[in-house]
Amino acid sequence: MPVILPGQFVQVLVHNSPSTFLRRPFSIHFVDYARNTLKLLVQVKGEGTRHMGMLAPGDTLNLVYPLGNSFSVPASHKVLLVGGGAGVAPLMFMGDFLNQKSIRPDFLVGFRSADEVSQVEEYSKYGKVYLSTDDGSMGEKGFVTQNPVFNQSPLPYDRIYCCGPDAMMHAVANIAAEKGVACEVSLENYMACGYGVCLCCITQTDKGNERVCIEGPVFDAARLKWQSNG
Amino acid sequence: MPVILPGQFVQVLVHNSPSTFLRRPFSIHFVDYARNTLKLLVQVKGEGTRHMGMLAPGDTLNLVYPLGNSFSVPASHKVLLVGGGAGVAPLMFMGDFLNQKSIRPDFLVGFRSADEVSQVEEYSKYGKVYLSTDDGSMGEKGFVTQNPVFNQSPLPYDRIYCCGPDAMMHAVANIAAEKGVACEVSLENYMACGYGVCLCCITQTDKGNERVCIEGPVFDAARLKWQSNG
Amino acid sequence: MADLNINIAGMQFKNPVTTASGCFGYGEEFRDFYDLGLLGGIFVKAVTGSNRDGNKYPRMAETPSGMLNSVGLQNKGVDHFCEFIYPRLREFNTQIIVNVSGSTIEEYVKVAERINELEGIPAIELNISCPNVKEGGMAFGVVPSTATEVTRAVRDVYKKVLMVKLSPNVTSITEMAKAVVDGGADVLTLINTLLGMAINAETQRPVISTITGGLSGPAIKPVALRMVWQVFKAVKIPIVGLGGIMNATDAIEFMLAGASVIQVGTANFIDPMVAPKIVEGINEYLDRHNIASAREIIGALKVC
Amino acid sequence: MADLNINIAGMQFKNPVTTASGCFGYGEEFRDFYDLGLLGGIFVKAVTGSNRDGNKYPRMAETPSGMLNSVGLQNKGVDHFCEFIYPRLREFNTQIIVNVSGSTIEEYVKVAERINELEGIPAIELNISCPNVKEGGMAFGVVPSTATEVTRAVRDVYKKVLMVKLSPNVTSITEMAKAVVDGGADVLTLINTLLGMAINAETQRPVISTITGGLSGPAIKPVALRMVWQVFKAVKIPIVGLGGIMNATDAIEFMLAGASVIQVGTANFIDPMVAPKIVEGINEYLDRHNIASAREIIGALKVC
Ligand SMILES: Cc1cc2nc3c(=O)[nH]c(=O)nc-3n(C[C@H](O)[C@H](O)[C@H](O)COP(=O)(O)OP(=O)(O)OC[C@H]3O[C@@H](n4cnc5c(N)ncnc54)[C@H](O)[C@@H]3O)c2cc1C
Ligand SMILES: Cc1cc2nc3c(=O)[nH]c(=O)nc-3n(C[C@H](O)[C@H](O)[C@H](O)COP(=O)(O)OP(=O)(O)OC[C@H]3O[C@@H](n4cnc5c(N)ncnc54)[C@H](O)[C@@H]3O)c2cc1C
Ligand SMILES: Cc1cc2nc3c(=O)[nH]c(=O)nc-3n(C[C@H](O)[C@H](O)[C@H](O)COP(=O)(O)O)c2cc1C
Ligand SMILES: Cc1cc2nc3c(=O)[nH]c(=O)nc-3n(C[C@H](O)[C@H](O)[C@H](O)COP(=O)(O)O)c2cc1C
Ligand code: FES
Ligand code: FES
Repeated sequence: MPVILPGQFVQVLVHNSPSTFLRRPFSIHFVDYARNTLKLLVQVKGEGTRHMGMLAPGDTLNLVYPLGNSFSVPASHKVLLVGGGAGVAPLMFMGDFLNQKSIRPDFLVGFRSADEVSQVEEYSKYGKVYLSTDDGSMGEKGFVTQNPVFNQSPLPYDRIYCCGPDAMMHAVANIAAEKGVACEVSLENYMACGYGVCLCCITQTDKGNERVCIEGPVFDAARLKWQSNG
Repeated sequence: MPVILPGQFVQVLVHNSPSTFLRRPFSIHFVDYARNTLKLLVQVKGEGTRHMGMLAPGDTLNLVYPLGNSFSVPASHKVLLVGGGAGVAPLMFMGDFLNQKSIRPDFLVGFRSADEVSQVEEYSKYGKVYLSTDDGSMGEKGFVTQNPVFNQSPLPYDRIYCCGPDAMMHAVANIAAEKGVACEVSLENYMACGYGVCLCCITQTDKGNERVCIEGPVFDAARLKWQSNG
Repeated sequence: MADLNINIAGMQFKNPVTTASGCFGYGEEFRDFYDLGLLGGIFVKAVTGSNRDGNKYPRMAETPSGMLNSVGLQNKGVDHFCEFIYPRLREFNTQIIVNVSGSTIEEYVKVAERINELEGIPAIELNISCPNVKEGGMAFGVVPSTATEVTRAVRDVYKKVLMVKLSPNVTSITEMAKAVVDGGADVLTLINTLLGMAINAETQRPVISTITGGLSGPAIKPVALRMVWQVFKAVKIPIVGLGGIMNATDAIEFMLAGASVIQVGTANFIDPMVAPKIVEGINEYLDRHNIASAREIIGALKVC
Repeated sequence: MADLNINIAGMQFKNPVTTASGCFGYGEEFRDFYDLGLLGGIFVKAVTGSNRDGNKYPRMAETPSGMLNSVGLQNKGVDHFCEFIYPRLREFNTQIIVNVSGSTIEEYVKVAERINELEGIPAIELNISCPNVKEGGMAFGVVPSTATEVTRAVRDVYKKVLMVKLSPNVTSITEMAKAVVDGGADVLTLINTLLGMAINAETQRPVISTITGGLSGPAIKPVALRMVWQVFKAVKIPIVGLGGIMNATDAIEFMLAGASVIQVGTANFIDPMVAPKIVEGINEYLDRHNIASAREIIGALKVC
């Protein structure tokens, strides 16, 4: 396997799904170089992911990877990783990566309800875990942005890394900005190619239209003009 | 299962094959009412049949059936069933059907070479089997039309039922006409619907353009104007 | 249960789902599959002035998410239609619309006059867009002035609802739409097939006998939706929309773009039960979105 | 090994396989995947007179066997191209053709004049067919007289090979082809995207920000093949063919229909290695059919 950094993604060719024409992008969830394995965490959304869910052990998958940039390496040890829904995917890899740099991050993960919650014990291997569910069926009730973690003033973090639904990332970025903490978000725009040639995946930043698949998916939240996404 | 007659066919919806848009027609190879089973004999030709070949026991298949007309019930016991390649499919069902009417037909089956030959013992349950292979690796060498069966004069049959490649059926029909034996052929035209509404599958007969899926697939060979097929 | 009734040009459809001409025979073939009374209407196969054998075999080629056909208006002519087919159609408890085709204005007029006499046929669909006949057909549907002319000639003799089916093989579909509105059309049907071609690389020959043919199926849905939307904004008369509709979601997209009624064409070949399933699916959609009537989604696309 | 060389309008292509404008960036992105010297040529992304931000996000919708895009000619303008991109392109061991776009005749002329000065760029491809910009773009490509006019204006200032890329959104592609031949085009490229639309039934909104966009991919292949064939019979200048080419078989179909060179567009998104695979596949096809040179199959469709 090539060198892969947390935040990077793969483009998956979904076989045998008549209505899935383009590849589908997924964050790299975990890389184990020793075992030569790469993990994806895939939430079934439509036909493409439904067909991926039908794959059996031993099936092969055609990937283009690693694509995109990656989360920055933090200068301090005070790091919070925030994820929501399927957006938690890259956090595991980032947690492992930070541990190897002797950083134990805090995790704040949000799900809709208890039955969607997964891998909390896994995260706790890499750092302390805070949990929110929209319906309060597990952890704190409400969105991650309502988690008491964010009530602390000043926030005990020098950097927040965030991935999840657009609205959630935007809200987290706003809190981070208010509290003066640097924040990086990983965007999930619609992509056609994934390697910078179609110009479909753009987001508006302080430099104009940038390609999420090449200049991103990870952006310094302060550089984004959120209104352009969707 | 509904009542099904030999010569009728099914329209198969091929799942999970992105390049297979329309259904695929296949002759009904065998029906076992007692066990509630219906058999198809499918030769892999392109993507649709390739995906059908990947089906596993227990998978479900969406069929529209029974479609088309059927072979006539012969008035005499002197019957020859001629098939070539995947065109042999309906002969097994016809053999069983004739046996139930106390008729033991002769079979003449042709294949490209020995390794394509299949089910000869099965056919012999229903009647005497003559075999041809193009390369002579099994049975008589040459096309079915070159089989010594056809050297007999007069032919010891009152009716020939034939299915296989167009050129083969045409040649058999010519021999039958020469020798004054009634001959029915089962055509395999390209079909869109399979139930008579698109008018794509036509063949020219003495009545003008007829639909192979409704007025056929079985036709009295004497009624066909072969030049129209292909 | 939402209200699925649609009224266009004074015609009542019990739901917006109808079947497209050439893809549903004369309806009878589908009686084995379901009660035709479940449908809003049936557009029967093209009827011409006299018998037509249609084009040579092969008439069909499968293409990515679609198919080409070159049937070429095979039918036994209007006399045969009136005598043998019409009486059987009357039994169906749904709206029956006859697709009228021809090679000359006189032929269109002749067929329309004959159909005008038939009780229980509330409308014709003038097919000025068939790409599969040498003269006439599409030729009328790609030049605004001739489209106006043929529509007007038929309008003069045809007293019931006049629908005109447009060809997508034009630079400006709105110009064509306005041309047939000028000619007196009550309703517009769009779209007919796109002119396409398929080649067998191994034999180095065209796949269908006419070399080019009409492309239908999901492949053309984006083009069809665009044309329905453009025409919806450009003219005031109701639209019957079609082109690649395979399920209720597709049907709803066409209605949002501006279609009052939709037709299901090629999809009937893939699933003979598809049309009543679409009726069901539209109902579910409306209920799920708390929309009381199918009429509310016609042209309701939110674009700001 | 068959002879894959193709010579059109005095330009030498080492094989008929090139990549389509807007689907291959400036080539550099593909250097990680393979040696660009394997290709016959590269048509780089549209260059306009000055910087364009392109359209708003979302710019893409997946459709059956295809996609819609509304990128809208995002690029940094011809000055930036000449200063920063051109020097890097010169390193590639393949033909580099620049896709020239604009909103006015003056803009096309300005860009063409600048590109004319660049050594090692043997041709431009005049894009009078982009459906994704408000003014100009496709407007030039759907009216014969304006197509002639813009072609002639560019012809006057551009001294190398002038290719003109046609829009399929027209009633008569042969009329458009003849119009740009009259204007002085050396080569025709066809086709650009079909104008289409996608709707999200759940949100009741268009999927892309511009409502309508350009349809590409296998869905449009039958239309593209038909247009290449029609134009091949109607004009004498060479054709660069594209529209839905996914593999060598598709490429051969376009050559049989009359294309001398083919472009691979959307397929690059599905398989970044597809273009060199197509070169390989064409070679295998020719060998298997005992055809000595790729030139022999151009327009070789057997139609009798
Ligand atoms: C860089 C990147 C990384 C991603 N990482 C992951 C991951 O690790 N795990 C994961 O489960 N998903 C991830 N996604 C999202 C994933 O790509 C989509 O869920 C998937 O493509 C949906 O495919 P589908 O065919 O199942 O659904 P479709 O049928 O294509 O769509 C189903 C529904 O999901 C919506 N949708 C699809 N794609 C997107 C998108 N990119 N943005 C917003 N809405 C969308 C559609 O609008 C539709 O409503 C990532 C996306 C990007 C761009
Ligand atoms: C009434 C009827 C009964 C049939 N019964 C059987 C059967 O019992 N067993 C069986 O194996 N096959 C049978 N066939 C043929 C079978 O339908 C085709 O082989 C199948 O549709 C090919 O599908 P595909 O997607 O694999 O190939 P495709 O990719 O569609 O085609 C692969 C190749 O096969 C050729 N081909 C495909 N369909 C036909 C056709 N209908 N006529 C001539 N050439 C064709 C194509 O031109 C192409 O060269 C029957 C056809 C008909 C009309
Ligand atoms: C096999 C076939 C035959 C057709 N015959 C006719 C016809 O006779 N008259 C007509 O107006 N349209 C005819 N059409 C066009 C359809 O009515 C419809 O406009 C077109 O197929 C697009 O819709 P679809 O994609 O849902 O099939 C035919 C289409 C097919 C596929
Ligand atoms: C994302 C995208 C961007 C495109 N940009 C351009 C462009 O800048 N200039 C141009 O002439 N064509 C452009 N096109 C059109 C393609 O070059 C090509 O004509 C079209 O996509 C059909 O070919 P295909 O089906 O192989 O993609 C673009 C197409 C796509 C999908
Ligand atoms: S997805 Fe094509 S440029 Fe980003
Ligand atoms: S396949 Fe449609 S009429 Fe026979």
